[in-house]
Amino acid sequence: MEEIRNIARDLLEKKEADGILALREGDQAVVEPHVFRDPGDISRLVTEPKWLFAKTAMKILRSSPRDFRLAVVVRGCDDRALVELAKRNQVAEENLRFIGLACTEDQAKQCFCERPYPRTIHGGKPQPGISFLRDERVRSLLQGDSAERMKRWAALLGRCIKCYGCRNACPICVCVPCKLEDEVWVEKGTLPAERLVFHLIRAFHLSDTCVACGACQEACPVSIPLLALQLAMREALKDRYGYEPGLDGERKSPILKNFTEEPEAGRDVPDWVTPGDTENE
Amino acid sequence: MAKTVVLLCRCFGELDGIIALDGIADRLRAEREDTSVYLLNSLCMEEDAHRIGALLKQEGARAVCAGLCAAGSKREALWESLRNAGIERSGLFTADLREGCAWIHQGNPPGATEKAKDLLFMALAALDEKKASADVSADVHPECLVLGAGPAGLAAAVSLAGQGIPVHLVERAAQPGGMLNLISRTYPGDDHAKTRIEPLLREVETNNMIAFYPRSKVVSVRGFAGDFKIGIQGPDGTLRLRAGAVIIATGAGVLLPRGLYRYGELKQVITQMELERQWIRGVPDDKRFAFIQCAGARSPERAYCSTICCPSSLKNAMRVMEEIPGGEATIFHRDIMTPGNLLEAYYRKSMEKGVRFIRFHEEDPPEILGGDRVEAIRVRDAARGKEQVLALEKVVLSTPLVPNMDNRSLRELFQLELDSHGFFSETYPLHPLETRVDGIFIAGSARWPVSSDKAMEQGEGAAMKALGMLKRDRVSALSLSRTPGEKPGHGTVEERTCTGCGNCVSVCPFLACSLQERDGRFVSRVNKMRCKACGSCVSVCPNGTMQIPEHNYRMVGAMIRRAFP
Amino acid sequence: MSDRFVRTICPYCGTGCGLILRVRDGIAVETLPDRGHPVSRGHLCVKGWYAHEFIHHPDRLTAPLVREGDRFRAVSWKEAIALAAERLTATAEKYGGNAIGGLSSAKCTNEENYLFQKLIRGAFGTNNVDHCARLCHAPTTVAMARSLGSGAMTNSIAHLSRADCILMFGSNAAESHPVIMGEIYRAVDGGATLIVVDPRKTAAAENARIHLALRPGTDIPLVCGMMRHIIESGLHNGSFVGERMEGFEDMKSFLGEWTVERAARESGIPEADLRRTAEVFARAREGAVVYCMGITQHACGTANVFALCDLAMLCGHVGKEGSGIYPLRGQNNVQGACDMGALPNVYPGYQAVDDPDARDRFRKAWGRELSDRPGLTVTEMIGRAGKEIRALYIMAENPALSDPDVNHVLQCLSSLDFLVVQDIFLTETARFAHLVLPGACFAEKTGTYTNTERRFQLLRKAVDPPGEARDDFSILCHLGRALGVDFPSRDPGEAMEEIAALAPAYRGIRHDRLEKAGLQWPCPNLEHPGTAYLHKDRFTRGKGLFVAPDYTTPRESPDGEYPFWLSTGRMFAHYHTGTMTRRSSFLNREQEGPYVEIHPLDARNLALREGDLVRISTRRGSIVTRARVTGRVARGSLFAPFHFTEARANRLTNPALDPLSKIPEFKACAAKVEKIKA
Amino acid sequence: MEEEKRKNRTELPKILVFACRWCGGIGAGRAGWKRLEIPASFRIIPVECAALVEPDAVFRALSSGMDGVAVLGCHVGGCRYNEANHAALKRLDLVKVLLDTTGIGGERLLLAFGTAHEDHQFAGIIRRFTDFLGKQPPLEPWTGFAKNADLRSEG
Repeated sequence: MEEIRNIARDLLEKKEADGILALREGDQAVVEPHVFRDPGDISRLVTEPKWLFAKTAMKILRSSPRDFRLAVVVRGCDDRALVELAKRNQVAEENLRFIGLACTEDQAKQCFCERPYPRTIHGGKPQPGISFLRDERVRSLLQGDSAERMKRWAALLGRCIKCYGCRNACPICVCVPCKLEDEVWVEKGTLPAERLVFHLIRAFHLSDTCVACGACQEACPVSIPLLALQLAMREALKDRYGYEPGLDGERKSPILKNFTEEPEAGRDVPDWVTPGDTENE
Repeated sequence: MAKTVVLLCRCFGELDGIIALDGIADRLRAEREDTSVYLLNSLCMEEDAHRIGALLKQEGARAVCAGLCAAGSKREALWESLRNAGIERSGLFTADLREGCAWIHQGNPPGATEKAKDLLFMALAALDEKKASADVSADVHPECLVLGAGPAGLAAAVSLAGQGIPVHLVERAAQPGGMLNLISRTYPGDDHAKTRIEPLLREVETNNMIAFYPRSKVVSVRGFAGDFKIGIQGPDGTLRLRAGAVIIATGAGVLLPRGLYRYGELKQVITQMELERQWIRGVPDDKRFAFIQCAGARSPERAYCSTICCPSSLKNAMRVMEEIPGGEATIFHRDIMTPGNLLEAYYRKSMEKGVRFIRFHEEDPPEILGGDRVEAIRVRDAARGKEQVLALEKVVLSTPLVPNMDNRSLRELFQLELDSHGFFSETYPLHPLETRVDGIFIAGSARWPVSSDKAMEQGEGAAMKALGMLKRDRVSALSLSRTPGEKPGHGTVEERTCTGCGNCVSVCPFLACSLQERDGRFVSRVNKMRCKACGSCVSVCPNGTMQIPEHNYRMVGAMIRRAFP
Repeated sequence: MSDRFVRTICPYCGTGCGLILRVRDGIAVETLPDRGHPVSRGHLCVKGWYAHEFIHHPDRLTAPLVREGDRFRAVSWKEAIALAAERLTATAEKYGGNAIGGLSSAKCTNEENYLFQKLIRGAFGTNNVDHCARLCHAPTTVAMARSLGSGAMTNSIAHLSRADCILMFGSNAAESHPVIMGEIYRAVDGGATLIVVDPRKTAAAENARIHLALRPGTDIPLVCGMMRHIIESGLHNGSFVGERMEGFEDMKSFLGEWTVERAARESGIPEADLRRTAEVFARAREGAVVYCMGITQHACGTANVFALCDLAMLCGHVGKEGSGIYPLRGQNNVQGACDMGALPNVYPGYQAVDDPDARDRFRKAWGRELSDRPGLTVTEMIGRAGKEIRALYIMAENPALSDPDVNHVLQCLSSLDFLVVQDIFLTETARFAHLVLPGACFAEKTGTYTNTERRFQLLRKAVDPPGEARDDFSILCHLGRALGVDFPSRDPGEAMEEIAALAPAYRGIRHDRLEKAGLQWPCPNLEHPGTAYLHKDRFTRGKGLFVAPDYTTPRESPDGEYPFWLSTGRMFAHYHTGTMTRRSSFLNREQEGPYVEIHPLDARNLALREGDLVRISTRRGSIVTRARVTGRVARGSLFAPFHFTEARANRLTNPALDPLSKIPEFKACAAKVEKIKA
Repeated sequence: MEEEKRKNRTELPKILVFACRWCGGIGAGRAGWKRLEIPASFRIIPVECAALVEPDAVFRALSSGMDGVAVLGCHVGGCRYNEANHAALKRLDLVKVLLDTTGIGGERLLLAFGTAHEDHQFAGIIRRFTDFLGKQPPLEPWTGFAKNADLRSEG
């Protein structure tokens, strides 16, 4: 934590950042987000509990003057989220300063995070990643008899109270308006939200951008394991195209390119390209 | 809502007994107050056009939903009747009731009727939401820019000039002619290269339709098919040109086979091109020649056959036999490529003339023997499998044509595609000599290694394609279709809601989308002239900001909801 | 120009979720969930997520308004306060203090409610002070006070997740208390059995292990049947009943008439299901009873609550962490408003007005003469407006939409000599006012809310009120002074101390103690950590009391002319009278207009399709709304949300009152449906 | 239970077909010319290219009561739009992955590639897809009981 504070203080004193977005400890150990502007306050900067800032950082920058530079204390997922946001022109990298914080072992375990550290680490020791398949609940939701899974997912999603929290909390979801608000796609005013459209449209829109931060399911009041919807698609992208969102700011998502334009992705035409059926009768 | 008229075609009774059209008509009338329904014997006969046109007028129809055959929507008669009633193209939506319904469900009339009803309700639902794309158009600038004055470029320039089209012929070198300036004879006719191009060169000098720009290259490109604005840089500064079409005939380069077969080490090891230059100077004084094929070609790093090397070797080998007293020529090859009747004959002729052919395996190529000069060659004959050594004085390497080094910069300028080897690629499968950008065509070895006369053929072909564009007086975005008929529309952005994520930009196969900055945020913009309405952008747009009005998401949603009521 | 983050409390339902407002240049631009909050732990429902949207709405009242004919004139505060004081005192002098009535507000803070009731009681010597709790949980306070000794939720929301059987009566928590529903699902994930008793197939019912779709208003038969079966099969908690309960024998004899067969017949629930449910609940180690308006808003609401208490106590499911009785309070501070004595019969801390010692204590403290006669309830005050009641002071309530049979309510309001309405928008009620005072919304003031689990929580000021609007605390102070009541405390913090001094249960509550997680009363001293659950070793009243619930059928049942059951309620995107939610653009887009739910088969018979215009009529009035065809409602039933002023469901509802708690019967009346040709 | 539902199911599974007008669309027409008998339980929405099929539309269709969705595009490499269908395939295959995740089954989304003349292919695809979907459990739990189920159960 000290190293983080020092860097933050430096940035403000050397005028390399106009504000630091991080947690502040108030009276009675209350923790709340805060934009530090005075090096004197930095002593109250804290890094726990885990709190995702990517989206807030983006929103702050959007409503700030162009030359405003915001430093953010980022964990691995925040870092990746900001990379994706920059890729989609939602933030400008030059307005951002990253203060990297590696998650603790327990946090990594708790999230089943495969990359619990940012690109550059200023605080904390990088912990080895943990496969989400180590999570009993998630595994049972991704593997095994499909008819069984179909029932379980239907039941889980049937809890949805349509709070839009998954979308609002997601660092990547930025569209205004959003398709989930359009009655052409999702019926309005009824609970639970139409399972198939509401949740699968949401999940699919993030298929190639989800950085697996888990903000969606943390924000879900009825504890639907929303991140699990994402994982299989993330794996598919990894296997087929060696692509993982949030790692490379330069490389565009492979599903936005055809095979000729992204040969390394297209070389092995996946086996689903079935010639179809040429029976003759 | 606009008054909608439903036209149901009985197709002279084709549907009777399968689809109960009258029942459907009643159902339609009952459910939609705003529509009137007509059953007609046919919609596609010339005489129908006026009758239906009048009927639509009298109904005051703004939109038409037609239930007819698969081909129906393409029938001129139907369009004419719409025109007569002053109805927009986008005012029609058809449902295929014959092939797509009656004929494939003959065994199941109730099912077919049910389906026909649904299809019509889907069509009506879609029609309610259908919109029209705003078209844009521009005057065609009836001039053509030809890039490269090699055989392909010259042929293109001359034939366009012959059609009365002013041509700007831009050449990197000092004078026109390209590769033909460097070789002495052409195959299979064995004519002097000069004689092949002199008429073209004369034409370029004399024909005032052709402006020639030597030592020049393209530095900027703007605009679109029908009116490109191109900046070229020449000895006397840069100048701006306007052209309705562009033909890229920049040819190819030759590989210098450094390190292959001791090339560069022994000066008796030369390339085919050096030999050509030698012939131009005069008859060489060596006697025993070896020609080695595929030097640096058909290899992992250059996995293609550049098709002209075998014939050239045959040509030069025969000249050795004929013009050099006591001359001997042996061709070391992996296999001889001489497609087509003429080249096959050429091959046989060379054998009659006594040219020797020795086939070797890719994995053990011939070896040049000798200390400071070529003395002999050791080779394992692939046919007999035994090794032999031949004495000789000269080794000629057949090297492949390789992409021009400035292909990459041209690709950037014109936003074209290169194939995996670096040659310009045309839009597969149905559009030879066309690139993914309308109004830009490719010909000659820039596209693929070809012989000079093939290059000229392609030049003429490209010229004809360019002519198709240049002969129009105006070009409209909707008319720039790669497919029969007009484009169904083009991508249209709702600027207010665009998040500027750039998905459309990355996905568009025709580079029609681009991001523009609007008060601090990015907004996508579609170049309607480039857009081909494939819809890639629509399906990757995260919030439906990008739409093709003629096929917008509201239509899809409405149709889905009506598909199985 | 920078961003501030202000932790505060959600202004909607009684769950009391924590939210963080992002304030930029004095504008609340975004709402974020508060991950550190003890109740919501970083969760919010859609209303919470968009709680910032109405704050800066152009419709906000920005200056005091005085009626002139049928128009309003903006006036200065000085003028407004003077006018209010003058007219109220005049009325009091002319007709006596009991001609004045005050409707306090479950939307306002504890401190404001305290001042309000003090003002009414102190200035006019009347107990005519009440608030909308009357319309939601009056039966709860009455019944639970009687059988357990305390009218509040016995346990904490977080405890729900430890129950292994949750019995939900007449609560559509998924839409009305979503975050609490989340807690229940956590219990389900932990293996608990969820049983939902509701005539509608609510979202919760859909996810329940057992759903009993009983006939409307037949909760008592059902519960009695269950208790009968539990006792017969000896599943009741003998030791608990023996040691901690009284009145068991009377209860047994009362249940004599309630055979399971009869219960099943009356409620329309198959016997087997009824028995099974009873067994599951009785066998549970930790059983929780959750209920809401479906129980209370009946003419036999109090009896309904008695029945539930009996059931819980019979199985010994009280006074343990995972068990308990959970009335889900409606408004964000309805618990607090009751605690603060905004009720006609009690002073702050539920000290009865007819108890001489209590009265004496308050008389001394306030230095005013106080009436010993319990005052009138909301419904009575409105009903007698223009008769005994000549002037009304309504703070942030909207009876013109929320009360039953609004047609009648409107007549009453318009027949008042003087009506003061203090609110943030010009509500349907405010339109009838002679004087309108612009108040402050949740984001514009400090103070405390008490959520449904008795937790005092600190509200923090994030932005300034618009224009001339002031926070209700200072408005009350000014008015109080003008009326000669002495308000010593200068700010809510001091008011809290005043309250603590007067009510033992809140003695340990101070603003500075609430910073992190708030405090759950009872909290008798400054060291006390607060009470997570009540009745641990002994009931507040000593022993728990079995009260026989006598069953009365709904006052009005379907007949030939009005063949449908109609019940009213809420939907997830809107809150109460929609004053705030319908001014949040996002929420309003989610549900733009009124609708009525009707079963597909009924719809088919009436040739109705989704979205068709229909007229719903009862003996009291009719509304025009759109049909929503859905299997959520049972055949022969209708459901209409009451948020929509253009189709006020309460034009239809039956004002029949529950004798004990005076709550009207919102949940059951007879109605008919007609299709309107478009 | 599911077994029961499956047996009781009398009507054929509902299929929505997005057909590229350069292959699938024409294929359907030619199937008509050859009078190939095909189950009448599919509806075609013609599209300019497979690339125009929004993944969201697939979900919308399944949620609106279709049992399966077929997308008919041109042969890989035979696209009229500069291989736009490649990208579309990559996209739609991810949709399959998502459908598999939730147990709905990626097979409910059929991707097939043919050319205009392959009328028998068209017929075969629809027939086989219909058979396949007939064997699948109904999507009721997903399409929400409120709309459909009750009518079926009660009347």
